[in-house]
Formats: sequence, structure tokens, C-alpha cells
Amino acid sequence: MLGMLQTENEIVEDFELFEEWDEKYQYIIELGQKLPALSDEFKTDDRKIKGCQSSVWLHASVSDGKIIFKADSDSTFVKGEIALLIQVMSGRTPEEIIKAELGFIDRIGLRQHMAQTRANGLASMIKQMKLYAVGFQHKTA
Amino acid sequence: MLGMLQTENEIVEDFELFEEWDEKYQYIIELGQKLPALSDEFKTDDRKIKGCQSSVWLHASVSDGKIIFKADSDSTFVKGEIALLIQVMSGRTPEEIIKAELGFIDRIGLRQHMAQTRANGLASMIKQMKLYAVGFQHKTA
Amino acid sequence: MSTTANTTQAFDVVSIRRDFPVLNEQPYGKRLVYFDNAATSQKPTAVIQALVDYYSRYNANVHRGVHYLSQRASDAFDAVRGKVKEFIHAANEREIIFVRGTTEGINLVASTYGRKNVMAGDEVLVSAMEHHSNIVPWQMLCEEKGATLKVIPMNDKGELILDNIEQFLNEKTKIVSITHTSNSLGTINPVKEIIKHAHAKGIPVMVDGAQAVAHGSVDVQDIDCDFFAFSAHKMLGPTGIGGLYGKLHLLEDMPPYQGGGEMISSVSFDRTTYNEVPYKFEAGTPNIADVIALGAAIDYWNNLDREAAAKYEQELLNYCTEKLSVINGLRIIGTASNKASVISFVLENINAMDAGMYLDTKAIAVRTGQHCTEPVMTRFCIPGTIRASFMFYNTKEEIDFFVEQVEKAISLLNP
Amino acid sequence: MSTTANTTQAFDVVSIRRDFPVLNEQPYGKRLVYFDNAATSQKPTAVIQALVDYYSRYNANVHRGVHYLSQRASDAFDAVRGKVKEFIHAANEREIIFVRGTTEGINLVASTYGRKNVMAGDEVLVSAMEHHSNIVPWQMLCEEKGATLKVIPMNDKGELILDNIEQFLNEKTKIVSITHTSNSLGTINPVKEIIKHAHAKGIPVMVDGAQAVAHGSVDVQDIDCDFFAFSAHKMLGPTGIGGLYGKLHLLEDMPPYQGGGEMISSVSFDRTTYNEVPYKFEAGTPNIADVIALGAAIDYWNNLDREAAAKYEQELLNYCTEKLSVINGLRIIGTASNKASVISFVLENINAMDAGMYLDTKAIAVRTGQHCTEPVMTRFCIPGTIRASFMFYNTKEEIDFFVEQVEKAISLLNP
Ligand SMILES: Cc1ncc(COP(=O)(O)O)c(C=O)c1O
Ligand SMILES: Cc1ncc(COP(=O)(O)O)c(C=O)c1O
Repeated sequence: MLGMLQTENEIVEDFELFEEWDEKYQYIIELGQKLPALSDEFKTDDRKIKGCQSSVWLHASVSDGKIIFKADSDSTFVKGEIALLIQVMSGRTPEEIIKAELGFIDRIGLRQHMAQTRANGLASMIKQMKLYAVGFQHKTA
Repeated sequence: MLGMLQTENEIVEDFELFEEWDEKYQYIIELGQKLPALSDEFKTDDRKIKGCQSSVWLHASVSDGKIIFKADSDSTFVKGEIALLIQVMSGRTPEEIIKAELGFIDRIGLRQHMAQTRANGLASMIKQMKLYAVGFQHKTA
Repeated sequence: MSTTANTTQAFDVVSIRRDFPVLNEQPYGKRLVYFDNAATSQKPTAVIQALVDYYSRYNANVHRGVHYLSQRASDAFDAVRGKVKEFIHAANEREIIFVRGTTEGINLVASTYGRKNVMAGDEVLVSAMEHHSNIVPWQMLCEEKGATLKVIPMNDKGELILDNIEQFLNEKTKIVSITHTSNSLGTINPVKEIIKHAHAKGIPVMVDGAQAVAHGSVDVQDIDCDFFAFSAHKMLGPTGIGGLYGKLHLLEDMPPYQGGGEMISSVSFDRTTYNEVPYKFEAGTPNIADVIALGAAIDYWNNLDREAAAKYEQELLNYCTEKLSVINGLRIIGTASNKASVISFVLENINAMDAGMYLDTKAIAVRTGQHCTEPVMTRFCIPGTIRASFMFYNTKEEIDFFVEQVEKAISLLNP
Repeated sequence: MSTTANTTQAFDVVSIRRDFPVLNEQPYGKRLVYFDNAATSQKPTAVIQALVDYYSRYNANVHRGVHYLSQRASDAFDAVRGKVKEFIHAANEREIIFVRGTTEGINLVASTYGRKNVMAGDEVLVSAMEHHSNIVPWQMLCEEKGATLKVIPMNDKGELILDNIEQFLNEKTKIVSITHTSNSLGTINPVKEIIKHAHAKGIPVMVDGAQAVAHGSVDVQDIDCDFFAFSAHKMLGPTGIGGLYGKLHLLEDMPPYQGGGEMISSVSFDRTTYNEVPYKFEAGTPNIADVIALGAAIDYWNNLDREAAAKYEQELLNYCTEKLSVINGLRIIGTASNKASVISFVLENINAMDAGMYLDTKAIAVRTGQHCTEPVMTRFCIPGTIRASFMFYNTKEEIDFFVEQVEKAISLLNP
């Protein structure tokens, strides 16, 4: 498995293929469509992050000291965003996740197409992932 | 005594000498300074017309079926305006006063230098004069 | 540009569009298609220019000022009250109160008339299709007073069910507040009829006119409403200003709203007397520039052939409705027989925001979500809709492109 | 132009004046001298241009919109909250609520914090030099609740008498609301000191910052006030918008203000939950354009050498005060040792409006009357004053001309 920064760099390279917002959008939709659905048993309220116009369910588990994230959303676009986050964050140690700066989000130029209010949705997801990591860190410590 | 319209025309002619607002202003101030003061006994609350930044006391009496107006104000400019109204309205029959259209006010070009709120002060004075006339008409009828 | 549709002859939309500078914008290098008019309308140059003129030529605080700028500003400001009066056909310009917008207008009535007249055990009546701004102020009032909020239901087409309206109008009902036109469904309600029923029982009616003012003419005397609120920003005017109409005898009986400058006639620490209507309800320095710009918006309406514009908007509505109706998996929400140029719809298995974002990549501006009418969404068991709303500066060509892109969105987003 | 006075070297007023288009106006063909800045300031081109840009390039309703225009508008709108926070040195941008102006800010606090915390028998403390907007809302609250309004008196110079302030701060006092700077006397109050006294007894303090924001810098954390309200129109910004600062823990405890869109997080007819601070207090479509233009005004302040501007204004104040002081029959009202650039005066035996109108004929804009501080006039036993108030774009040459014309007014109007 590639390091976190390397994974981010790969994503940025992928996105460099697309100049236009509609191309980026379609690519994210494709990622969203490919993300495996979360089984209904995990779609519980305590796993729900309520956004403005869509909801996200985020599930985390630990295996070998690494955190595995799985997630779902009623929005395919949001699922695509999640897919990117999972690509970078899942399978990492709690320490890595807590320290993650996720510079790729700015570098793929998504923010410029989303008002701060929508970008906040992404921020909540990241925050939730980090909270899980902090939780697991305490459990394992 | 000249008819009402003739008096108005004379006033308009006087004002035609002045092109500028400062000249008109000074002329009205002069008129105000020349208007005899109302003796304090007449400066009662029931004779008071409260304006925005100045008060007017208006006194009316009848002699020979004609109404005589006397008035005063704490503003010299307002006294000047009153002087013009008295020139036109005082010494007339109630009927004349009630019918008066007072076109001279527009013709001397005062309104253009006064916001509607100030012009309303002039309107209140005219209204009060007409109310007196209606009152006397009923008394004499 | 597509030539499949010819715009109506009667209405010269090409020259109208030149009045709206924003229509030249090109998000992502693509021609803007602005179909979010129910959220806020675009502004003609005349309105923008009114702001520039005011601020660069005669900006001053109004009233009480004896100097030239203040007098020019006061006259321009005061004249707009008369323009609003004409625009909504009020009887007297003293019946017009300047407020921030519809929301503040409704809050003003709830917190003055409402607080004075609604008591424990009383009822306030609204409808199932109200905007949050015409629900929450009344809920807050009812909670404060121990009163109950009653709701006129609607049918599956999004029309109010008025068969048993009498049931809702009883001796406990202290005020009715109802939207003239629904922002999420497009439904135009028979407010005149509802008001007649309410008045027969002596109950006053407030009308939420936010959407109504933007499409054709409003006549508050004809419908005989007691209060009417609207926002300038939905009818070509600036943000931050709107009007509240109230019948004079009601306004005169109402306690003041906010306290401060302008709304008093004299102040001492012992005793303060309030100014007369409408000033009693307008505390503080008013939004002078935006009032003047609202006046410019009304001038624009007055120079427009409003009847032709309204007819043209109905054409756009019908044209788009027909085209959308044949799309598989698309369901229009709100199919009342009397509708304003607002189309809400859902796409089977497709999240509304995803579709809205797709359209955005093509520079088409629609709104998605609940449109501040969550109870309407609950009623139709949907999380939200995609809403396209038209103004007279939109075109059939834009609709052609829009419908084409909706189809593309469906094929892209279908799971 | 007169050369009797040299403008300060440190401050390039000539180039500053080019930023304010209205200063080129020529009422009655004469050069405008605008000395009515305490009523409202003039606007730099950058502020006017911000409005034009918004309305002609990205006008849209904010938040919840997924389309390009709405996103641009939302980002521009949201950024201003941070700018206001920096401008008044708040700790957190969630402490900034957008309101119509100072008057609405004070009313908001009176009707939420006040209604919740002030009860029968309690006291609210203001000062003898308050603007009506900082008197009437508290009077209305006191009347509703059966509380008492207490007043800190002032001396003949127009300074608050604080020797026995402790007496006014007792266990019944639930809130203090005091002006930072008096609009009719120019007095700058030692608000930090007053706040310290009040806080020692656990009493929160609201500061009326309407005049303070226009002259130099405000630091709400330094003075440690609990609430602070200001109007954009007095600090180079547009009419119809202003800010209310409140300490976060106080805002979070307060009931909502108006109900409607934006201020809720979910609505049903059974149960509505409110949004978080600051949105809880911002119902309805906000005044988007004017918020953005307020942001442009703050940018202008940030690019200005504010210290030099404030110093320059003090020079204008001192220069004019000296010149007026030697005029026979002229009495300055408000001679506090710490003053903003506001000079109120009366002329013996001359009506203030008459003098103001005379100055107007020379295109000099001053304000006359009570300046919405009737109790101040009562205190000084005068019907009103003539008030000249300066901003950093005024000049000593303008003051020379003004003083000359005041002398002419006296000789013309003396009985
Ligand atoms: C000291 C003071 N407080 C309050 C106000 C009221 O401000 P606004 O009218 O902008 O609400 C003003 C302005 O007139 C003022 O000078
Ligand atoms: C029907 C309806 N009522 C009320 C409102 C609220 O208007 P505003 O946000 O301008 O106060 C709106 C606009 O969103 C609306 O469409």
C-alpha cells in the first residue's frame, strides 16, 4: 500500500487529466457509483453525519492496528468524495489519520466549485474520521 | 386691497428678481424679521402648530366678515413664509380662504429647496388657516 | 443555439434580456441559464444604476435634514412609498411599511398584532404549503401565548383542500396567514375566496406575497387582505428591503415594533410618545438606498407590458412542463391547475443535489432541496426537489437546453 | 480655495477625497461641504462598485444553492462575517450577527436577552446622553416587564458623572446599555471603566457603537463589552446593514429573534428546531448585497492609515473648535475633554434650523435639531443645536469657509 502522501499525489495526478468542472464532476460521480454500498445494518443514526442536502453514514473498524473506513450517502457525488477520502485515509494507523493534512483536496480544485457551506460537509466527514481515530487510539493505548 | 390672485402674482413677480436659492432665502428672512411679533398672550398651546424643528402660533379674528390672521414662530424663516401667507390670506372672506389654491407657492420655487417633510409644515399652516375659515363660516352662517 | 422553439411574438425577450447584465455571465465559460428566480430574481440595469446614483450623488440621512442632499434623499425615499402603494393597489400610502423582506413583514405582524390579539387557547391558521417564514413566526407566537397552530391540508396535486374551510375558521381563530403562491409547488391559492370566508367570521387574513409580486399584478384591495408582505429581491429589486401592507385601522391599533429613531414623536426618560403610522413601525435609519432602488424596480415593472410578460411566463411554464412530463423516471411535484412559473420535480433513484450539481456544471442554475418548505416535502414523502423557476427574461431555447441536460443527468446518475 | 490653513502632511486628504464621488457634487452650483457625517458617512467608490459587481455579476440567493452564482454569492457573503470580526476584534466570527443597523441590534438584545432576563422590579441602566435608539427599546422592555429605567446623569460639559456609579449598579440591575460616543455632544465615554464596574457585580453591558466605529478602531475584547451594535452607513458602508456583536455564551443562551428561513435547522408543524448561532438570529433572506458592500467598506478601512486618519480628524475638531470659540453669541454644547469630531453649538437668539438653512444656501451640509437625543436637549435647556461632524475626507479649508458662513448667518439672522 502506498503512503498517504503518495496516494494523495496519485489522486491529484488523476485529476490533472480534467480541466473542466464537468469532467471532474463526472469522475467523482463514477467513483461514487463504484463505492460499495454500506449494508443497511450500519446505516444507523449514530453513524450518520447530517449535511445540508445529503446524509453520510460512516463506519469504522480496526484490523491490525489500522482503521478501515466504510461509508455511504444518499448522494452519489458525496459518495465520490467519500471514496477519495477512503482511498487516502482507510487502512492507516490512528496516528497517520490524526496527523493527515489532506492537501489534495485543495490541489484537485474541488473547493473552487463549492461554496463554503458545501465544503463544510467535507470538513465534517474529515472531522468524524479523525474523531474515530482518536477514539481508537485511546482504546488501543 | 388687491384680489387674492393679484396679490399672489405680485409675490411671484417679487421673487422673479431672485434666481438663486440664497437670494430667495434672504428675502424670506427679511420678511420674517419684518413680521410683527404676536403678543405672548396669544402664544397658547391651542394656537400652536407643531412642526419638525419649529413651532408656529396662529391667531385668527374676524372683522367685517373678513378674517385677520396674525402669527409668530421661533424660526425667522418660517415667519417669512407666514408673512407671505398672511399677505395672501389675511383680510379675506372665509369663502375666499376656503377656495384658495395658493398656486404662488409652487411658482416662487420654494418647494424645490425643501424636502416634502418641510413642505408639510407649510401645508399644515394652510390647513389650519382653512379650518379657521370653515369655523368662522359656520359661526357667521 | 437551438432553433427548435420560437419565442412568442408579443413579447420581445431579446431586448428585455439586454436590461439584465448578469445574463451575460459565463460560469465555466458556458452561457448562464438562470432558472433560480423563485429564490431571487436578477436586477435590471436601472435598479443597479439607482444605487450608484444615490451613493455617488445624493447620499444623506433622510428626514429632519435641512440640507440639499438630505432633501433630495428624503424626497426620493418618500416617493417610493407612493410607488409601492400603486404597485400593490393599496388605498393609502400610509398603509405601506418598509421592512427587510417578507420574513420581517410576517414577524412584525406576529409580534405586534399577534401578541396583542392571540391569547391562550386561541388558534392561528396557516396552510400545508407555507414557507418556513410563514410558519415559524406563528409557532413562536403560539408557543409564547399557549395558542395552537392549525393547518389547512392539501391534495396530491398540491392544492389546498378548502371544502371544509369553515371547520378551520371558528371563534378561536384569531388570524389566518396564507401564501398567495407556493415557492416550492407553484400553486396559486384562491386567496380572495379564503379571505371572504375568514372575513365572514370577522377573522383577519395575512397574505405571504413573496412569490406573487414577481409574477404579474397584485391588488390588495381586490383580494381584501388585511396584511400583505413581500420582498423586493424577488421582484427585480435589491436585497434587504421589502414592504408590509396593513389596513390603516389595524396598523393604528397595533403596538409599535422596534424602538428607536424615526418611530417616536417625542422622547423623555419619563414618557415617550410614538410617531404616527407608518413611522411607528420603522425604527432607526431606514435602508434608504434600497428603498430608492425598489422604486426603480417598480418603475421598471410599470414600463413593462406586464400582461404580456405574465402570459409569456405561462408559456414558458407550459412548454417546460410538457417537455419534462414525457421523461421517464421524472415526476413533477405540484400539478395544481393554477400555477406560477415554478416547476419542482424529482428523479427516480437520483439525489436532487447530484442532479443540481450536474446542471451547474453546464451553467444551469436551479435550486435543489426543500426550498424552506420542509412540511411540503414531508407531505409528499420526498427529501427534496429540483426546482426550475422562470422569469420573463428566460427563453424557450434555455428550456430546450435545460431539458436536454436533465436527460443527460438521468442517464449519468442512474444507478 | 483659501490657503489660510495647511492640511497635515501626514495625511493626504487630497487623494483620499478622490475616493468619494459625492464630494464632487455642486448643490446650487456651489462646492459641497459635507459636515453631516455623524448622520451618515459618504461612500468610497470601492463600496459602490461592490454593489454593482454583485448585482451585475453574481447576484443569487445564498446558502443551500449548488449553482455557481449562489456559491460565489455565499462565499462573498460568508467572508464578511470574518471581516467584521477582525474589524471590531471579536474572538469568534460566530459572535457576529447581521442586523439592519444599530437600532435593530439594540432591539434584538432588548427583545431576546432582555425579555428573558429582565423581570418586574428589575432595573435597566442607560446614560443621559443616549440616542433614542438606545432609550426606547429599553423603555418598551421596562414597560412590558414592570422594570425601571435608570439614567446615569452628566455634567455641564456633557461628561457622564461616574463618581457614584456603584449606586446605579445594584442587585436589581440586569443590563447596562451605554453609548461609546455621543452623536450630539461628541463625548467619548470611558466604556471600559464602566464595564469593569458592572462586571464586578456580574452585570452585562451593551455598547452602542454607532458613532464609535466611524472614528478609529474598536476592540470589543479590550473593552470587554457583552454586546456591541453598529451601523454600516456611518462607517463608509451602505444603508440597511449593520452588525451586532455578542459574547458567544450569551448568544447561545438567548431565545431566537425573528422566525423564518435560515434561522431553523428543521421545521414541522409539530416541532421546529433552531439553527445554531449566529444563524438563529438571522431569519429570512439576508441583505446579501449590502453585507458584501460592508465588506468592501472594511477593506477600505484596512487600506487606510487609520491612525493618521483619526489624528487628522482630531486636528479638524480642534481647529474648528478654536475658530468657533471666539465667535460672539456662539456656545458650544458638549465640551468633554475626550471628544470625537462632532461639534454641536447654539447661536444666541437664532433658531438652529434658520442657521442650518442659511448654511445650506452655501452648500454646507450640517444637521440641526435634536439629533434623536431629545433628553440631551432637555438637559441643556435648548430646543436643538447646529451640528457639524467631520470625517477624514474633510479639510481645514472647508472649516474656514464654514466658520466664515456661520459668522454671516449670525449677522443676517440676528434680530
Ligand atoms: C449614538 C447613536 N446610536 C444609535 C444610532 C442609530 O443608528 P441607526 O439609525 O443606523 O440604527 C445613531 C445614529 O443615528 C447614533 O448616532
Ligand atoms: C412563499 C415565500 N414566503 C416567504 C419567503 C421569505 O422571503 P424572504 O427570505 O425574502 O424574507 C419566500 C422566499 O424565500 C417565499 O418564497
